[in-house]
Amino acid sequence: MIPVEAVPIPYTWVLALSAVLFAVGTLGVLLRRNGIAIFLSLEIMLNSANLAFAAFAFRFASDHATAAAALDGQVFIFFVIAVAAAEAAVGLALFIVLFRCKGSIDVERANILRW
Amino acid sequence: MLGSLWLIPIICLAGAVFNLALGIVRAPKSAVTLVGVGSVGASTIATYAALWDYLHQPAEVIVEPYFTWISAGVVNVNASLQLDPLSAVMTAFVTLVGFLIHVYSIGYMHSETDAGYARYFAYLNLFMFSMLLLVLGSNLPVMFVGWEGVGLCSYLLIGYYYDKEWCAAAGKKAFIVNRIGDLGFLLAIFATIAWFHSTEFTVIFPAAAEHPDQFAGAATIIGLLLFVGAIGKSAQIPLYVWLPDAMAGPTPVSALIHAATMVTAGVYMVVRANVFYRLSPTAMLAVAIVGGVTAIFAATIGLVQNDIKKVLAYSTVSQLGYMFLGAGVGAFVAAIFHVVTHAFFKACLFLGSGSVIHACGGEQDMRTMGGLRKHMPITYWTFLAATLAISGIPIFAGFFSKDEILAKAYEAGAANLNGFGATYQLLWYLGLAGALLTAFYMFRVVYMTFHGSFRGSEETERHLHESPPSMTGPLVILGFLSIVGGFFGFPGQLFGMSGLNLIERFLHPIILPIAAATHGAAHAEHAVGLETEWLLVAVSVGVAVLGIVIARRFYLGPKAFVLPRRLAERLPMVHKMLLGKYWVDEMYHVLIVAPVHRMAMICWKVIDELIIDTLFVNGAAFSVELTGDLLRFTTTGNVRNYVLAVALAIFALATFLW
Amino acid sequence: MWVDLIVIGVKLAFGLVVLLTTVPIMVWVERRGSALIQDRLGPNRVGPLGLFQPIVDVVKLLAKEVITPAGVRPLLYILAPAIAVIVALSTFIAIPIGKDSGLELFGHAVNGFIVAPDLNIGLLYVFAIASFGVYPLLLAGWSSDNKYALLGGVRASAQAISYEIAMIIAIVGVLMSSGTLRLQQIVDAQSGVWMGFLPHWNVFSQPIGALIFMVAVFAETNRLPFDLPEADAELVAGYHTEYSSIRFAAFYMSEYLHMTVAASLVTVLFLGGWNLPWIDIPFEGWAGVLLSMGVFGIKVATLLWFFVWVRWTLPRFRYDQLMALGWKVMVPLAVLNFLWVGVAMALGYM
Amino acid sequence: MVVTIIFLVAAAIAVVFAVLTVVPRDPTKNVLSLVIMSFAMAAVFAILGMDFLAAIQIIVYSGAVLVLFLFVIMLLKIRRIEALGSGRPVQALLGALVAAGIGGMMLVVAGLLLPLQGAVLPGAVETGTAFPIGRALLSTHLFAFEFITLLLVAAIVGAVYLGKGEEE
Repeated sequence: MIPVEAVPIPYTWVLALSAVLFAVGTLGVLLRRNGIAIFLSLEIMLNSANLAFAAFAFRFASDHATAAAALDGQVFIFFVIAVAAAEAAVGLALFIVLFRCKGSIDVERANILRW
Repeated sequence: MLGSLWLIPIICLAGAVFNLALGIVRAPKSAVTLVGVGSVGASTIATYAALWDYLHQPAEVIVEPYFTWISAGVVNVNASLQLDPLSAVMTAFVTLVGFLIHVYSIGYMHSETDAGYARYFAYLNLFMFSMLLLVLGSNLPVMFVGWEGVGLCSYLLIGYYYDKEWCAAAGKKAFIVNRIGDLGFLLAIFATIAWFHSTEFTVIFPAAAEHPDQFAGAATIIGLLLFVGAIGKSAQIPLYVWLPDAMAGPTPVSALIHAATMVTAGVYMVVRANVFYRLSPTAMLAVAIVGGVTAIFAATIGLVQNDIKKVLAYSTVSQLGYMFLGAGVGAFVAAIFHVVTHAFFKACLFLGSGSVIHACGGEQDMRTMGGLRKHMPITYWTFLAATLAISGIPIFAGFFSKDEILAKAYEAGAANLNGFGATYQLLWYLGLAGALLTAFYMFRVVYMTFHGSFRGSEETERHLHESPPSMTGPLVILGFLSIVGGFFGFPGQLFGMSGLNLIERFLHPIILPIAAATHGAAHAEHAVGLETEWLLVAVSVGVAVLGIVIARRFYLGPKAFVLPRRLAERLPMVHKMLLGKYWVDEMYHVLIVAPVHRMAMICWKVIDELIIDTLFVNGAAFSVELTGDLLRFTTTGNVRNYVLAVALAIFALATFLW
Repeated sequence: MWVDLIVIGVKLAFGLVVLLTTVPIMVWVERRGSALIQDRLGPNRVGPLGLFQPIVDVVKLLAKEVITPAGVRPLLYILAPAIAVIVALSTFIAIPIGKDSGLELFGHAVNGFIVAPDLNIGLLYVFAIASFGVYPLLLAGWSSDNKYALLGGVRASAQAISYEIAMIIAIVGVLMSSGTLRLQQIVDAQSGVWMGFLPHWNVFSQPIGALIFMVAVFAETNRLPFDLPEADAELVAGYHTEYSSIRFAAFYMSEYLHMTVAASLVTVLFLGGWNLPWIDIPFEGWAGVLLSMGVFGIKVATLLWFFVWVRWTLPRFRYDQLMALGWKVMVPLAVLNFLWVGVAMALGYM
Repeated sequence: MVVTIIFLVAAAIAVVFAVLTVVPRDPTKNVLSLVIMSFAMAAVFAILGMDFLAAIQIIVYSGAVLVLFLFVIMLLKIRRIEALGSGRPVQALLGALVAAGIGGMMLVVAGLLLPLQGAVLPGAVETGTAFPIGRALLSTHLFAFEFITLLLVAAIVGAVYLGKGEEE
């Protein structure tokens, strides 16, 4: 592994990466109609959020005083990943049910809950 | 018993609760009787035990606080009871008369259903509890609880035959009219708190007595407000109208509540607050005028009533007027003395009338009675004794008390009390006229009911009988008390032995001395000479005898009923006016009830139904519905639209917070 | 810097060679072994005892025409076998095949032929890469445009995910008792004697965990009795039905590579790595390193033979039986093992 | 220098494959692109010294979640999906604008933070390995950790119930 002391990367780069990924994910969520594609875009958004956590955790790890905060950031990423896993399980099950009912997982087809 | 005064009212409350439970389980009458009468009996015994202790100890006022009831800011109200001469006298006769009337009720109510019987005794016990709380309470709020409690029981018992509409209406009338007075009482409590930061009798009265200048204005306001309460409860002009209607209740109730005890609560309150009245000539004069006018006013109505209980009701109003007249002229002890004697003879009269009604199978119209003397001798003799007492014939109880009030009124006029001498003089004349009328209408009742020949149906005549011992027993006791009760207040001063006036001596401590004489409203003692006093006695006795003689002329002998009829034909307007009770009820209806009713209709139809219901409630609901109708088109059912909306919102929020 | 890169390159080459060498050997062992078990001769014409048979096979496979059936998804179809081999090889680089006793070559630490010797998340790395093993199967099945292939791929993914759970819970016991994710330290923790008479190998202290891990390894490598993704009686050849020539060879190879990696992992985690039973040897110097590698190799070879033995002995499970076993038996047993280790540690027995 | 290059390469891979996750009309390719993006993420984590998260990222995302995606795609036989931005043009236009807006805003924030602190040269605080994270999970964040287990159980039960369907 690369030693911790020698990482000459500004944490804002990581933030910027996170921003780009978030935009891409948002785009997918808003523009896709297929349920699984929307879900994938959602995963991109979650990853980008994780990256933002990681950026600040990285920034805080540089100092003993804020090391606890850095740890908290990583723990949060861990939790986000766990939640994403749970979400994927339930979400995909839902899409299977939706497919059984509608014969498609186009979310625009599941629109009977309206006025 | 001192130290556990709370037992006296609580026993009655327990009896009430027990009786209600017995009524629910439809227990037999014997059990209800045991609980209902037993509890009051126990309470009576407890009272006299406490009084015995009280008389054998030096303290004049005993206050027993039990717990803090209200604690708010400067106000700290304890639930506490107080035993002093005044409450001792009140408690003594309330429990005694109450017990006798409970006993009487056993016989009178025996034809009721089991549940109704239990209900009756539960209410009656509850009334005893409230009444004892009223007279024993050591501060205005506790007294107010009792005050409201007796009002409630009065309402419940007037409407005892609630399946008859006019009974229920009478109950409501009593309750509502009493509310007007209660408002005065409540305001008086607030005023007391405002001025004295306390409601304890042992605090406020000495404070006022010690600083008369400081509290003169307060005394006027509080005194007048308290008197408003007293007017309502004690059926004085203009709030007397409920009492005649209250006769719709069972007769023992009329005797206990509407003659002997509850209606005298107003007098008790005024006497209790005598310090305020003596500090305030205005309030005192108001009490005297209302009392005196009511005395003659009610007596005139009583002249022509044919319903035996109605006559007694107006008589009660009239006698209460005398009591207030007494209080108004500074004869507070005499007022209480009259309360006690009146309790004896009026209870006896009511119970006697109840016995008569019982015998006549519920008939109350005196025109269909007559000659009952031979059928029910015990009732007759006790009734006669009480009638003599109320008429003011010497040695009978009423003579001593009423005569003392009239004498004091005359004294007040002669001594120019508070500078209102002429007014007091006029009031004395009114009182005297009232005495004449009292003797007349009471003997009218006696002659119409017990003398002559029976004027009812034969069917009824065959059923005429003397009442059972449970009814005649109390009658005898009360009749006896009507004869001898007056000697407690034997006017010893007439014979130069003022020590003989036991009640005067006993109650003297409650008339607190006023510190500075600047507001010297003290009663005009010895303002007139001994000769004048004897003369006054002679005049009042003469007036009473005159009344009896006229009644005899009018209603006895072969020419009975001829004279009164001719008189009525001669003065049709007057007769009609008296028969119509001066049309006060009708006037109230036009002036108060109808406008209030119309205002209520406006509130209902316009304010409630139109503005609140239609405009506000339904309008709000309609606007919500309309908004919903419009907004629901945003519910497209398409998840993508929602997601887009969320994203837009996030973007907008982020922009806003930038 | 450059020397470092050279050393790394040499080690990679060494690992590659070792690993790739095992494949033909295993092919031969499998064929001869099955023949032995089924009481027949097996390959015996090419070379002594048919030893050159695998070489001939390889030549044949490489020389055949590369057929891309119509209707496949070209990119995925070609990627799938490549990923299979890459995954198998990547896993191996973190596995310590011998003791790192501080050897130096030209003034540089060589860490006993291990490519990534001291990964602080070593075990997690291994599982992270191994969890990729299911992709080639899935992709092959999907891109082949063949229902048998698709069924094989779907079976493979469900099976892999199901058994991974039991496997990882079983590993937790090992992690607890050794207190580290570094594979070398896990091996070191298994030296010495346990309870006075047993080698301090995890297979003795956590027999349930070892059993579950073994069973799960069979499932993960799609070997009998869990070879449902291939299941030649039902699915022709499962996910690689449409593959031929070198692409088929890649799948074939990856299966044996997986077996080798799995056997190495079992050795590291449960069989004490290069530790000898009852004998404590310091494994110092070049001789020590070679000795440790030898011990490790013997254990791996034994395990590989066990794989072969099981394959030709047990029948195939039905699919519902497979799932029932995985979820209803393996997972609870793994939790039991986990509990056992916790209790034993709390009581000081481990 | 080498690290910076690796980071930039990883970032570039992440962005490119994120786009490839969103754009193509073959769901399998979408998923596989996300797998590669996930690898790039793991690489970034590793560069930032978060070894444990890198491993978890691969195990959970690539090893489990995305396999599930593939599995479902194969189960439902989705071969081709609609083109990006098909449907109502307003939705597509607004969506693109909002996505660009949010992303742009975040980028601006990152840019604004840049002058505050240049290149970070962290001290020797090791926070990325299993040991400190495990310690934090089982002490400071114990409640959340236990709660996550509850969430996962609920998710399992829910998924099983939903997947089971109506047939009884």
